[in-house]
Amino acid sequence: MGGRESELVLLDENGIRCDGRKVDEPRRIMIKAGGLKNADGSAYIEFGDNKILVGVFGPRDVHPKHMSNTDTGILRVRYHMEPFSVSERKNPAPSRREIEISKVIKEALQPAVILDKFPRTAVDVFIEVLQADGGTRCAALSAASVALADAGIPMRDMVAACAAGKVADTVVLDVNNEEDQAGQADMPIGYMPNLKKITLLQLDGVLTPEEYKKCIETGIIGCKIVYDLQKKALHDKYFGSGGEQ
Amino acid sequence: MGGRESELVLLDENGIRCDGRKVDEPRRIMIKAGGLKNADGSAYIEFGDNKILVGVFGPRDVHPKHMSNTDTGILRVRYHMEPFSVSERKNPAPSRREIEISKVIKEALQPAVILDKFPRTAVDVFIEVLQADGGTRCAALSAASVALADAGIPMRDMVAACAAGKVADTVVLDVNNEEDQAGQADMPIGYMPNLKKITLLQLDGVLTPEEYKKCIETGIIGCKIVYDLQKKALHDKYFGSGGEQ
Amino acid sequence: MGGRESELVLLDENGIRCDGRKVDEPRRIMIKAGGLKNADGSAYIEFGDNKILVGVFGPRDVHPKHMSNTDTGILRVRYHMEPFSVSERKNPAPSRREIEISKVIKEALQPAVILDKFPRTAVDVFIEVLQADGGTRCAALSAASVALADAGIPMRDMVAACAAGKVADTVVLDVNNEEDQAGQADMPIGYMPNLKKITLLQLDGVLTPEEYKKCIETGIIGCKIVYDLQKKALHDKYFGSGGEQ
Amino acid sequence: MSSSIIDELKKSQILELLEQGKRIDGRALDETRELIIETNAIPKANGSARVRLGDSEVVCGVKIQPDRPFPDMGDKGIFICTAELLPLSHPSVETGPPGPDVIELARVVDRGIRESHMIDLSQLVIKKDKSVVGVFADNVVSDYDGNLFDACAYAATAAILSSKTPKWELNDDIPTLVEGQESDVPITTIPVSVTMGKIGNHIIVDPNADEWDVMDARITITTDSDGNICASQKGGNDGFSMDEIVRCGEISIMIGSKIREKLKQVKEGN
Amino acid sequence: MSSSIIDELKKSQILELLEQGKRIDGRALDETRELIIETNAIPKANGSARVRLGDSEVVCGVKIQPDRPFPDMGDKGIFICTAELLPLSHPSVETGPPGPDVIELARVVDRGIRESHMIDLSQLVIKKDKSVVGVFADNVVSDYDGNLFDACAYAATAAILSSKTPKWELNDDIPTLVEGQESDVPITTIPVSVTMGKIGNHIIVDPNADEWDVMDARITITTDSDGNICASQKGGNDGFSMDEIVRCGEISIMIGSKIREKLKQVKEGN
Amino acid sequence: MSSSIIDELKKSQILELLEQGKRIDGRALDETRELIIETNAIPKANGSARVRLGDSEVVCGVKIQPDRPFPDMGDKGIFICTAELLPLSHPSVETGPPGPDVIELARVVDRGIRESHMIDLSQLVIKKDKSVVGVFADNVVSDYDGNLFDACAYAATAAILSSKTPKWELNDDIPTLVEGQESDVPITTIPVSVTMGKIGNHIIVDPNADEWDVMDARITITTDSDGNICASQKGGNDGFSMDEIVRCGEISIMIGSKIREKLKQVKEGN
Repeated sequence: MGGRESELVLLDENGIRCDGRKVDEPRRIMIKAGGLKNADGSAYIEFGDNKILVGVFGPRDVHPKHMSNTDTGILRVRYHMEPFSVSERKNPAPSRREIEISKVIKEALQPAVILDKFPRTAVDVFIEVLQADGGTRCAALSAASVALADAGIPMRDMVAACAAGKVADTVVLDVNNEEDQAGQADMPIGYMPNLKKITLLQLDGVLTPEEYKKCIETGIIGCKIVYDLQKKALHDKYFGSGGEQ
Repeated sequence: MGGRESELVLLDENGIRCDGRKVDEPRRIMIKAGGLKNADGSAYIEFGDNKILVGVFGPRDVHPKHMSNTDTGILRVRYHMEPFSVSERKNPAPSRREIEISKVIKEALQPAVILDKFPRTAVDVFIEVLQADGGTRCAALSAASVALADAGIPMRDMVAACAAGKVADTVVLDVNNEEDQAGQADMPIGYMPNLKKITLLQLDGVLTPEEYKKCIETGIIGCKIVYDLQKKALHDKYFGSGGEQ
Repeated sequence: MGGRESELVLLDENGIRCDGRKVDEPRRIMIKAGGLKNADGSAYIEFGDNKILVGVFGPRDVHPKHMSNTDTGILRVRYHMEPFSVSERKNPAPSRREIEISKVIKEALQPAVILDKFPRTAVDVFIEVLQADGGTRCAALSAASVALADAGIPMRDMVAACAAGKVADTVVLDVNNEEDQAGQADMPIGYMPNLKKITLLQLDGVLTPEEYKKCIETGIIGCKIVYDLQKKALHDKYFGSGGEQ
Repeated sequence: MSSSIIDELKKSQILELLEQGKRIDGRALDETRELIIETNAIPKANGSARVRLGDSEVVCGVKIQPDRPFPDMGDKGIFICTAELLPLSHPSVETGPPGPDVIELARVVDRGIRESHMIDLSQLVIKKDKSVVGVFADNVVSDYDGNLFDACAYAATAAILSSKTPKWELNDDIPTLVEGQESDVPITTIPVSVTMGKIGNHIIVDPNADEWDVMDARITITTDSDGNICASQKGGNDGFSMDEIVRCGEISIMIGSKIREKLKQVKEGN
Repeated sequence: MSSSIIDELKKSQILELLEQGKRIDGRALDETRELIIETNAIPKANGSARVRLGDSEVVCGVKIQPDRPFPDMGDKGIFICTAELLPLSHPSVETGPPGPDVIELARVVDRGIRESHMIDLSQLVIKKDKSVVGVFADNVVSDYDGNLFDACAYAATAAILSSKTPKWELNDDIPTLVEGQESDVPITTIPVSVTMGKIGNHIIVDPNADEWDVMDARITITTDSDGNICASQKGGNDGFSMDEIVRCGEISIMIGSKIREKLKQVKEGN
Repeated sequence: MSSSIIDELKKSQILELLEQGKRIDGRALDETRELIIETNAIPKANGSARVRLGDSEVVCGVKIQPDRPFPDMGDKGIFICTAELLPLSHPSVETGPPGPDVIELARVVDRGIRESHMIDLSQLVIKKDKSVVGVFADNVVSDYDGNLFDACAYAATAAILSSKTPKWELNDDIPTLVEGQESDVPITTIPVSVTMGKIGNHIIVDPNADEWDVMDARITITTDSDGNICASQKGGNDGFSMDEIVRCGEISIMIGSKIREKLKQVKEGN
């Protein structure tokens, strides 16, 4: 029923996952607002072994001009992986996968940003995956929200993101790379906690209708954990760090 | 002298060709005018096992503008094969062959269309080869003429097209794929029956001067057969179908 | 220390190199000004077995316009090798090496040309390597200077170019292809003899500080030899040939 | 495919109708347009289908040919599904490399079929690690009227169901055709994609071109023959509430089972 | 290469002269421009020629090297002929990927030689199905003055006639050069391309740049040593009557036999 | 990265300061900016470094994997070094294929390391002529503040020094990883690149972004552990006198030996 075989023990008898986590436990997450000198806003996230840098420019003029919109500013997103970010060295040309993820992240951020005060301009979000470990799109989306806020772009809400999935017939939070390869389903979710809106949702893998619902609920719990860390990152930058940095 | 060896009996003792046709007999031809909802004009042709769809847009604005002509409308043609149209799956990028055929068909249609009333505009002809079986350029050109007429583009004449060729030392009408591969010469011809002008002519393969002349005469006979079917297709669409559809 | 093994005798006991030259002797050089009918200026050089054609157009309008400069004319250079110019047939797409050499030659010519009287225009230098034999960039740069002069572009000085290098632990003038492959260092130099300025300098290979200095001195001597031939080529074209053509 | 003022007017009109429970073309909110499936449209391909969903039309041709396996996947055949908008399908389509919209379309259609494990790829191995069978399903859109996700998915699924695969053997490391040994492609389930649009607070199934131009967000959900959900993709510039997402799942199961009956007929007719 | 008003004036002038049986450069209607062929222009290539036809100039270099055969063509060597307009050949030439005009030029020149079976490719096999000899004739245009079809065709033909092919043997599946075993490329016939333009009702041979800019249509016809016709391509935005096409065939045979004598000298000089 | 009037003013100011022996950021003319090297920034790569030179920041990741040797180089491993400006590094950076500036940057950084013979490539052969080890050092620039030549060169050198190479054996012609056999990359020397700018008659070391925008010419000189010069590249739209070039050589040896001490610490820490 969609499961794939593996020698890896994905979930042991004590409910502990292959990397030592509980089913409802995300990987280690560290978010930092700012950091880049030339970008108008930036953020850096470590999410498990993912390491992702985001820089934001704008609102700024659009080239070529016919791409601009006279009614509103536009949002543009590029998701890009470094050649050394994955186990087999990646060809530098943008892959179809990167183009699709760029679009999915753009549409997940769009409901959060308020650009109608900036007609004819663009806000550019550049996402650079330095090291990938499963779940890059969620980590990237979470960091992009922080970078947009750091750039002073008006926002309705933050977009926080986390995946849920199915591993060893169990719904778990935040599927890692091994679990994604060997597991049964992966459902990345992007969520605006205050507006209670799901703005990113994908699913690869087979779920019963009940598991489908449980995955969404689980993912949203993860998004709320991420949201607290996003707020903390911005707070640390603008009002001084009180704790881990 | 240019012939290629083959186990195939290209022409038997009764003058019958490998697909059962006589030397002066074209393959089965079915032309339909219209069919596409969004295109300004369209046509569909089955010519032997060729299946080709043509859509026409225009006269319409030209982008980029510097490609337009202030004195006349311009004609643009794209000939394109689907990945599944040939025996080995085709790479989707346009091949040099497709670019050349696009140009040859454009120049074959140009004398037929009257675009000087539409300066600064373009008429776009999009040819899609769904299934290829030898002689696609003739079938495509014939269908493109019908699609242009269906789009209401003013025309001096129709362009009808058919190939002649040399198979088993004999001049024959409408070379099919097997005959082209194993045969001695293939001469696609595009012809305006009322203006008596040859607007497309290519030749691959060796012909004596006499055979060269005979091929042209034979091809023109084929073009006239096609022309009647083009007229019938337009008549069927605009004045109701009286027969086969 | 950077030397590479070779069965070739690069320098024999009499100080004679693999192609019969002495250490301070350049290869046979023939420069001709003009020759192309359509170009505004042109030159042809044979430098050893290098055969290089250069054509210059301009000052002329720049497309696209946003590439132009309202204060001055711009110089553009394309260095290009024919598919048959090297031992293994070259792919026609411009290589990264060709792009880099184009830039290096452009920057070597820039101090020589006076384009501030021609704002919004470009001078295009097209370099075509018909046959390559080591040292193409120096030969190309030398021919490009002559072609610019032939096109009537105002110039502060000619740029003459020649390489020095290290072969068999000895500093030599004008490294040929075999010496470059098997040798220890190659240093192409471009030089304006009247302004005494080095406008091109590259180095691949290991040199002691003393050898580094000696290479520069040796290369400049070569540049002066080339300079005399450049002047002769222009003189021959404009005031009649007195000798070898 | 839009011009903002006309879109605004169109959106008002569509929204007004939806408030009354009506759609611009008279359908119920959870009603799909007429689906016509014609298989064997490209007889020289290994399988093919021409699908009309409302006024959207797609031709899918399947080519089956030997290929090298992907690294670390030496015990599996290859499946690749593409989608292309032909320039004759709509005046706004441009030639040239596909843009992000078309890339997303192709990848979502591909994943819906791939993640359902429709084709048992383990049966498509000529020699492990050396040579496998590749199934290439290429969709071309010949007429556009909204919702291409489902039109392409149905065309690809029908084309695969109608396909016959030749047999190859390795001779001297070269795959060689074994004549007269065609068989069905090994099928484990029939995936059905259902695409829903959100306009205001309304969820509509199978949006046509007018609805597509003005909708706030969309979601495509693919279900398999067991009534499970096997792939999903949210798109568009707004979001869904959790309840909406759950409801979309239910709709996709319900609609999916109806469409699946139509696709089964292709299989049985094969 | 045109500006419409000047072209109109030029066309009137050219047409007026043609009505009097004259051409703008003084030639007879069926007269080609002076043809200068210099072989061995690129000594390090396996063969080469520099050709000047009027003021059009082309350099062709032939590289001969081992290659893999095309699928299903394991008993034939490879022949590929290309053509490129160097940007220094005319101010209007742009760098970048070739446009349709240049692609057509290259393909017509290639087909003229290929369809004549000039090179006996069956003699260029190192090991059947594994390794064959490839003959690559690359034309670069260094000066433009109309009719490049013939200038490139003559350059390629002369370069091939002047070529020597090395010999290779397969060692451990790798083609290895056998030193000192060069031989002529196996030649069966000498193809000659003749390009004619139509201006009004006049057929002119070998149009120069002014004629090229204003002509209504053109046709290129290639003949072989037996006086047969082996390739043809019509171009341009008008058509030919059947009689004109037949007459063009006759002209191409007549002119072709004259040019062939020049090319034979290359062969004999080799 | 320039606007001509502002550049003119900036240049006047920088030049005026230089006449007084001062630089705009307070450094001595032959003083480099602070260099911070952090290795193991990308733990999943085989080696990596994040380097900050002033406010320029570069991340270099090294991937080591089996590859085919280059033709005629069957007894040598492969080394390739690239450089890319990420669009987040500066508002003027555009996405898409690299322009001439970035291509030159990458090639100069590559040659500095390659020509020093830093890596003993003869030790990176799995099986002669069949399979070798490839070392790929990819630099990405995440913040721009002038002189990237040296920032990338230091990042690549540090990343290589920090790298461990796995071991492979050929099994059935396929390179197979031998577990637990990692070793250092074989290092023969430590190359150090020093880039100098010329503004007026002044030579400055390690130009920052303001200086880079206005300088007349530049030169990059790479030295090895023996104090020899192994690579050089002049750039920019003006020239150098012979004396200046010789002096730049001396400066590069002096500065190079200081930087080399920092890089040695990476090696020792490895």
